Amino acid sequence: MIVAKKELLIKSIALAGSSLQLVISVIITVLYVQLRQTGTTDQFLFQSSYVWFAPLKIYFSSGIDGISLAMILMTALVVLAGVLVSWKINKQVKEFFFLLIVLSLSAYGFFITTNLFVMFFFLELAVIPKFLLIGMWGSGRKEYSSMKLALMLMAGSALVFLGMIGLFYASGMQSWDIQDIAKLNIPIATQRVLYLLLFTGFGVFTAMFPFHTWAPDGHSSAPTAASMFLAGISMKLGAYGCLRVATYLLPGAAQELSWIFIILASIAIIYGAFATMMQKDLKYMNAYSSVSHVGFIILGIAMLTKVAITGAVMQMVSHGIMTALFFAAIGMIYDRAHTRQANELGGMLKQIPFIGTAFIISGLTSLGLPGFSGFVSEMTVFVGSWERAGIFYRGATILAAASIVVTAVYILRAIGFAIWGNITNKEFLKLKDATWSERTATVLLVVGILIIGLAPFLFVHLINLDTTTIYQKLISNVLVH
Amino acid sequence: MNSYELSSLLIVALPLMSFAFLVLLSKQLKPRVAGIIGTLTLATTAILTFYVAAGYFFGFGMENGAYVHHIALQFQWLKFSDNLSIDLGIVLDPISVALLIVITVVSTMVHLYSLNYMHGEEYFARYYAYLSLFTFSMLGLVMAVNIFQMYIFWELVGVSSFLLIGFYFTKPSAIAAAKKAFIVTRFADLGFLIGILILSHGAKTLDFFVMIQRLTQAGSPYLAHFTATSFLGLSTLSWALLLVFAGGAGKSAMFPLHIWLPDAMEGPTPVSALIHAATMVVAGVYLVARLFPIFAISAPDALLIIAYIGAFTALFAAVIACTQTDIKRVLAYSTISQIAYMMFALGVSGWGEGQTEGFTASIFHLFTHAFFKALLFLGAGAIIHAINSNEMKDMGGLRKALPITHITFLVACLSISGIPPFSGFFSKEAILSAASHSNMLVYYVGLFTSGLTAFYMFRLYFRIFWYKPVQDHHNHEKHTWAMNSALLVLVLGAAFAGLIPFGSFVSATGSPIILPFNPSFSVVPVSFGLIGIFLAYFFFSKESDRADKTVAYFGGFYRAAYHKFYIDEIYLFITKKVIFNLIGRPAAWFDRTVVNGILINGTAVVTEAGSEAIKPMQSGKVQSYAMFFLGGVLLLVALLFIQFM
Amino acid sequence: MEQVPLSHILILSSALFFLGIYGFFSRRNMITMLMSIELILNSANINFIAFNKYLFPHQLEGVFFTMFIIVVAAAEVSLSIAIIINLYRRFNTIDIEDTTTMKY
Amino acid sequence: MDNVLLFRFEIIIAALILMLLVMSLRDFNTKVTAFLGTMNVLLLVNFLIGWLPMYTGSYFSGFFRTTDLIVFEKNILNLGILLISLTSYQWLKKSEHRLEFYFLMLSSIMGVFVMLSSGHILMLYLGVEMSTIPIAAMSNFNLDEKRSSEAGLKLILSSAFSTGIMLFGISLLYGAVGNLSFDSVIANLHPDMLTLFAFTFILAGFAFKMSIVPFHLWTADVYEGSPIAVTNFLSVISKGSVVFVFLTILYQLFGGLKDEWLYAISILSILSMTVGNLFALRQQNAKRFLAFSSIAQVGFVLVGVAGASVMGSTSVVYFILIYLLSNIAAFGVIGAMADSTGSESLQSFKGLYKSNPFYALFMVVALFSLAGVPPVAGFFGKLFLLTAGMNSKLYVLLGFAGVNLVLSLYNYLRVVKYMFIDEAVTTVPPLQRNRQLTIALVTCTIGLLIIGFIPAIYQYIDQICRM
Repeated sequence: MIVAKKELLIKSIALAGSSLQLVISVIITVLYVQLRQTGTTDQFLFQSSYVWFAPLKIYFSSGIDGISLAMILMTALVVLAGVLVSWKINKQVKEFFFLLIVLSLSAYGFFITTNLFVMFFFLELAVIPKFLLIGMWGSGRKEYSSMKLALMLMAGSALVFLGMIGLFYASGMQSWDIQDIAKLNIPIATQRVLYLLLFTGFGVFTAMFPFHTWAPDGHSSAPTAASMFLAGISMKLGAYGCLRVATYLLPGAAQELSWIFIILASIAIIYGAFATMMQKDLKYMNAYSSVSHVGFIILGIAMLTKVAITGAVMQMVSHGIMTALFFAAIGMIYDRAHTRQANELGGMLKQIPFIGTAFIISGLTSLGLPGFSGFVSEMTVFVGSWERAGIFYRGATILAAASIVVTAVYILRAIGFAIWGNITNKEFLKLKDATWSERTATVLLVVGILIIGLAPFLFVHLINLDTTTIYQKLISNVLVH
Repeated sequence: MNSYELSSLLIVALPLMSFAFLVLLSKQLKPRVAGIIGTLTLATTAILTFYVAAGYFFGFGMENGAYVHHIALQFQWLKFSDNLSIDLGIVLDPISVALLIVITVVSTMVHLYSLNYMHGEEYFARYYAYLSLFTFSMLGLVMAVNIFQMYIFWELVGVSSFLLIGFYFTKPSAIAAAKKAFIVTRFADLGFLIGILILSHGAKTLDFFVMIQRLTQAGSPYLAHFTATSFLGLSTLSWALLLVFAGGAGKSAMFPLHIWLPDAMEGPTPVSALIHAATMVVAGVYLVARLFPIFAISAPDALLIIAYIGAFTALFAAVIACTQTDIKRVLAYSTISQIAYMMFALGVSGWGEGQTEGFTASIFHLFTHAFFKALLFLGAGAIIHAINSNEMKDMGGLRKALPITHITFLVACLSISGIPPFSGFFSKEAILSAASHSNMLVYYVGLFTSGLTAFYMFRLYFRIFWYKPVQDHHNHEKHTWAMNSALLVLVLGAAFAGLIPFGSFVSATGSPIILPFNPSFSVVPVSFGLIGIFLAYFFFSKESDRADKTVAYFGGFYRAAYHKFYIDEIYLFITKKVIFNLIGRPAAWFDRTVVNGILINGTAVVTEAGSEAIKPMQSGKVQSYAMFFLGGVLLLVALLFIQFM
Repeated sequence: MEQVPLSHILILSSALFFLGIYGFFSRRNMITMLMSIELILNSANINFIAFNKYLFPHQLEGVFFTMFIIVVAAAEVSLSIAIIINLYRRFNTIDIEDTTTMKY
Repeated sequence: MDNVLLFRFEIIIAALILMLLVMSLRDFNTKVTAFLGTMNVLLLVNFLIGWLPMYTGSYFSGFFRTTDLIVFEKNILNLGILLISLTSYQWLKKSEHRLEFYFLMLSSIMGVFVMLSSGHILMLYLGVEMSTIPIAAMSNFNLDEKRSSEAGLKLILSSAFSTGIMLFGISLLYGAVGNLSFDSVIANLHPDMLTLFAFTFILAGFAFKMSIVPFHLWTADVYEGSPIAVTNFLSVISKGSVVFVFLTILYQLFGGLKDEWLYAISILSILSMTVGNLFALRQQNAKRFLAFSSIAQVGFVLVGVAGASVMGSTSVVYFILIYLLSNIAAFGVIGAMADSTGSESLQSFKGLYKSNPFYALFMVVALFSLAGVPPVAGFFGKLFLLTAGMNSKLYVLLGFAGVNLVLSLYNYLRVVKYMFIDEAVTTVPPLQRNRQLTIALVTCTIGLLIIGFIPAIYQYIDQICRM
């Protein structure tokens, strides 16, 4: 009795906190837009800086631009939804929500800071909570998955850190700050090394082929909320890093070497899609489809055109929300039916229409149905990539575009097997539809998807200035040998 | 914003509203109420459409002797770059208005009809929601000002069709059909998308009219750059247009992408009438018509290819239609064949003076076909409703049981077989004469096909309403006012739509043309039609073994046609065997075994092995420790001296 | 009378050094191992003295260092002996091969 | 008079030792709690006095010198012994030789202090020996336990051997420079054959004390054999102090040979990290596990040392401070475990979080600090070492460091997994707590959690290193 009370208290605190985060981030957005309308053109707004390790030039300096703002909004949304979805958690509640909050904090910190060291601090702060979340509340081969996830991410972050030290030394040990380093003109030889280090390192976080294998196992063993965070937020940390650090700070190398990642991304997109087609387990399916979808992000970033980068950012947010919704729906089904095998399910739409509909919506989003966020972001990536002339880039774009068919195939298979059809298992006739918390979470995420999908111009307006900045740096880069 | 623009906005907006309304309140509303709301909304849009159409054709549409496109509304939805952006908007021009009439009228009728037909269905409200969604997307598609807007609504149409085909979502066959329809069209849309990308990059715009203007003007730099490069003898522009056409071919079920349409008949019959007969399937025709100037002026070779594909599909589908026994499938194949008619009509048309009649004829046929084909489907629906089967063998002699259906069906059959004075006659004449002027081969194919058409349609007719009456059926006419009125309204269209002087309204250039009509030309096609009808009468008017004899005579060919020339099997082979087993499975395997197994787990194994390998070092013997110590010293000496030297 | 050259003495000391090392490696008796360590230390001592006498005669640093070494060595040895005796008492062995319970 | 105050630390320790002698005569130590209480209080006082401002300078014609850095290092070590004596409270209560334990520990720390502030190689040598010999006695503390005596024997024999080698090196150095006071060594040092040999032998001697691969082999056995308190002392105090001295020797004494030793050091660092982690992979005995982990840690320290800059020494000192806290906490928990269950196997940690969340949390903080996971202080320590290491552009070294970050994370996460994820094989009883241990653990944990967020500490170290 007492325990139940206590748990409820904890949950309500978590809920209040995450709702507050959402409110605050919305407020910030409003302020930001107002400032921009008054014509402020600094790259980062709301800048602040506190001394941390002065001798090492490490300052806790923060600043927000459109891209990070978009990320923050997405994070806040997903976090709130995650808390709501995990309302039914009844084992080690305190620890669970504590770890969730740590994760969300690390994400916020990562997005708002402009100091590379602090960025790395938050990047790595996010690793261990994932390990524990999967290990302690997970299912299946949780030991293996959690350990693999932790180690691969650690390897990625090691690469990232080496790259960051490189940048620090390239600045003559004067600054870790993105804005200062952006002013530098780093010799191209250095750039090459650092670019590869950083992009690959962040790529591991983004589950870039061939460093993606932590994603399927991790997602499949993770509890619902953890999967939502993992695919929704953590992968975006990597993507954001690829854009903000690797590409933006090392334009010369980006122009020379981005082809490598274009290849990897195209492989990831098409091969991830085909691999998804063969999955029976819904979570595995969505994990692989995430691999395929974040491929679009990498592709957009690596194509180095303004439109493509815009598309990449859109895709980050869109995929963040969409995959969160997908995992939420899968999780709700799993909580009830206790199986995630598509062929063992069936008739869900008949028995639990709300959840079934949520599943269908997320599915349609992920296959890029107009009106949902997936469509606009993918189309932007395609149009942007097509601006890159040359048979190689065109080929990559066509390959990527081809994946929309495969996506349709596996999404519809999943819907056909799991959601439509007759109720095969008599047990399922007892299933109850979504609870209030789950409904709220779903509605929140759907609203997010719809806002981007129906009014993309708002989004583009938000990030336009910053993508321009990045693009300017990319084209106006002078090679130093 | 004048009243016309406002009402044209309402035309799109109303169905969307009713969709939203019905979805959100699907639980609360009583089914009947929901249905009536949907129907009334559509009726309103239909009325508005007529208002707008009248306004356009007899008022603001005409500028110095030619109809020009009128942008009722346009706003930037998603800006890619300075010259590329997705605009949403509403354009009024002859073809769009014509399509508006078709869509709203047929859709209204279907809504009305469904009130009875779908009575007592679970998810009744949801059905109406989907119908409204479809209507909304179709209208948006037709009114698109921007090729990307068209693509957006193109996808929406696809998904709503998917939802409607899969309306009986507990029925495996329905699920399969829905998936098939969506995936096949999606595959085609990929072509469309790439086509758009190429076009947009070449024309530096996504706006239809700017694009047309830039790619048709002689000596425009865009056009020059486009036609400069060529691949396999076709210019880049032709390739782009062909890719776009591929999208159209997917929706309009041109060979070889036609396979989804027959299966789509799994959906409720009114849906088939609306989507898979009258409206969505003609989207491809509309798309080509929309880009017609570019086709005709800058890429006639692409147009020619379209003509041949159309002609072949027309014949091919007609042959299959002769052999099917499921009445809805017969109608489906006839639909394919008829749409192919429209396609090749566009294909044979050109741009110069007097060559554009094919264009008009195509849209004309689209117009008339919508009515009689919808009528046929709704009639078939009535029959199925009455006897709960759509197999021919369960039918026969129903003319007494279903008088109204009988009459309306007969009219429709005559119309589709091109028997004067019914509507089909006029449009088909126009098409054939256009073909005869430009391409004899296509003309002959079309001619023969029209004969076949008459044959299989009347085979259907006789087999259902005459032949050997089936007893033990409670064959009273179950349908009530709603279904009947729908049939009766449509029969008017099927009968008299042909009398409209279509050419004076719709033409490629906008300036009115006169569709040639000379009885001397009509003799041949009509006689072909009559022959077809006679043969059908000969075989199927009463029970006999004549049909079977002939079938036996045709033998292998008949079987092939009966099995739709095994196209489905080929597709099945490609997907199941090739895609799944040769690509999907290996990909999944590769990921688990190679990437994960070797790259990732391999590292772990190697580390373990290393740890085992250096185990002996820690032997526990002080002396061996000391030896390692000395070894270390030597190592240091070596290192230092290497540096020192 | 002329002196022995420094090199001779250094050769002697290094010989002693390596002898000590060899002894430490090859002997199984702990006491003998201690003795060989003594050899090593003494080689160092000889070095100190020699260098002091030959190279830097004006200071006595080497000599003093040697004294300290001897003292410390004594302490070291006494402790080792203590440990060895304890080993012998409790587990009656002074064979180095028997002290390998902890390994890997 | 001022100059006498220079010996403040040594004087206090000496006083304590004398006091213990007196006590042993009037066998005061039979009143267990009173005795231990007084000892802890005295150590605390000793630690606090260390922070009083004091003069720096040298004495005995430069044989003995002290600087702010040295003072700071001594303070760290004082904190170390205080915490160790707190953590080993339970064990000392049981053993009857607690007075001897303190006696030996203090004499060893005496040697350490001498070593730290030595200004002449003779002093250095004496300090090293004075600090080692008592430890050998300590590790043989459980006289009737074979493993303990074996540990003592192994330590004394191999350390004697290494001392011999080092002395030989020193003698050669004497031959090369003629005067062994640091200043003159620095002055007359020039890279020739003789000097290089001398340096090699000396380096080997210190590598042995810091248990750098391949001079590390004694470590695991001695750690495993000795009582936990002693292992704790070995791994923290003696190792830490030698690292401190090593900085002086490398940067100042042999700074002239930098080009020569840079690569040697980086090779040693790579070896230590890799071998240490690889061995730790298989260990089941907690002490042995920590032994290898400490070897790997030293490897990381060497990365910073290879930086050969002020940032290098700063980050090393900073890291040692953090390492000291982490290791003491870890050993504290292991000790508590051993005291109640008598098992030192990692297996017995399974499901610890369910049975003893209290200890599990301390342990996990310590382990994360060792693994270098934020927000625990170890994260900053390790990353600053890497940052410093970048200074001399040894990219291969950094690459290996990166690999080893992952390896070590695996090692520590394995234990975390035992405690948090796995189910207990035999349910661990709630471990008995005692105030002293709790105080120590809380101190360490709080320290680990906040050090990273108090910039002042790093800034202070940086400043005293620049002097």
